[in-house]
Amino acid sequence: MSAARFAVTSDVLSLDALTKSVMTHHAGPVGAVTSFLGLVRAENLGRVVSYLDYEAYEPLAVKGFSRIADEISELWPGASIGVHHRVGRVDIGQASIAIVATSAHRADAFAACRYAIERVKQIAPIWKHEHFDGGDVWIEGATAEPDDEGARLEARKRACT
Amino acid sequence: MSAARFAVTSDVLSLDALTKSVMTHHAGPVGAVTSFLGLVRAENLGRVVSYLDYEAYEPLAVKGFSRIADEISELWPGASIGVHHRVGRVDIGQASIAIVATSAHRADAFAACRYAIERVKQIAPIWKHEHFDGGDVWIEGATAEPDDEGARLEARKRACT
Amino acid sequence: MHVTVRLFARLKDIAGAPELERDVPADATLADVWALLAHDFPAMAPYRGSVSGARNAEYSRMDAVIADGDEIAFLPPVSGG
Amino acid sequence: MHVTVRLFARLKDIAGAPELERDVPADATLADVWALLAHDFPAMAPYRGSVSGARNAEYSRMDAVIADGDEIAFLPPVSGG
Repeated sequence: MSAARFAVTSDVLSLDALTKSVMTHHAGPVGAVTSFLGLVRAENLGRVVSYLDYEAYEPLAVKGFSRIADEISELWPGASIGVHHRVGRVDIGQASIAIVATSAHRADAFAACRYAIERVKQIAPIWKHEHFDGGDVWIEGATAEPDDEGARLEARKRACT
Repeated sequence: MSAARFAVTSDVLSLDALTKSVMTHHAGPVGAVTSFLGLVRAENLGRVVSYLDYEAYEPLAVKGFSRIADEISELWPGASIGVHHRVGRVDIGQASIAIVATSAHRADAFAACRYAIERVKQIAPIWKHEHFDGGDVWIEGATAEPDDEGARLEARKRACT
Repeated sequence: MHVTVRLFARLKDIAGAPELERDVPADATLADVWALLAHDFPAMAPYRGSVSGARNAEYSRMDAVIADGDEIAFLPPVSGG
Repeated sequence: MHVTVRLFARLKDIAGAPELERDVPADATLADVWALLAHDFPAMAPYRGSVSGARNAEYSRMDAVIADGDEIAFLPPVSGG
């Protein structure tokens, strides 16, 4: 596992490694660390899922994570994040994404972590290919528009700020 | 480290061990895992902190964590949590508390994790003895009133639901 | 009746001990035990409005009647997390 | 001018390849490249309203003018996380 704060990888994700890289980067005092792991579920919309296969436009995905971190620094000065996302086959129960947020106080650490996952889902060029009992389907979510102010506001709203 | 979901311990906290115990307990599908770590900061209210010494009324603290988990099950059916809290000396940068929340979807996992830390601060019979440059002081926060509806509402508000 | 009283944080420091033994009349409440302590340790008196009570490791109202052998605890405002 | 076009997810499946090469006139925009693809692969046409463009691994407006040798990418609605 790379020690980079932002990565797209086919390795199993390690919250521990990601936390270390965020803590190393973080300059100010840290009193709160929050994390989010997205796990592959065995069921989706009534389909029995076998596994997911993630594809990414890697350089743009990594830049997207970095961009989200910049947005967070503006919204919550002193908060830092790291994001690792899997590509390739991810089995049921495994983590497809890990996010870690640090801040002096808990309110900002929670907000930053939640905002980060909302923004990843909005703008990261990553696609989920679902293999289920009986077939496979590309999941299509949001049209990626990094500069869309409405999407950013929606992410802030979900982050509760 | 105990594999219990709710524990007061003088051992270094392990998010990994806590996550395992919550996942083992969790009955339904898990698509989201959130966590919170509270770290001891080197500075508090302008004081240079040397370390914290935590004291707990252990059996009631563990029951309190379990009570908070029950409140969460009512608020967000399908969400589970685990809470481990240190007692004794906790050095700067170490975690005094670890909370893990699991749920099928991320909104509930974030809400459950945030609600849990707010409620721990409101009702867990645990006290922080701050040793700082020049002295020491017992930190006194909230009067513990587990049945106080106002406090519960405040915790829900902070959990953004 | 005989009760064990557990004290924490500042209350423990004021009493100079984490645990005290007290004899109390039948039908005594937690508030009565608290009054005994506040008498013995006047520095505890200011905590009257902010202290929480527990009986046998369960939170308890201060007007709850206690039984012989109970473990009573008085909890100053908490600061975990 | 010559550009490399990268395609992902369903668009890649429709094209049958993750990467295509195309010759385009000077002053061509991303939208022009998209029009070429939609012509070659009619099944891509419905993505017109939901596709995002990128130029040299940066998000780009569809009306941006491209340069010789650019790597253009078309991104269907994303579903990471």
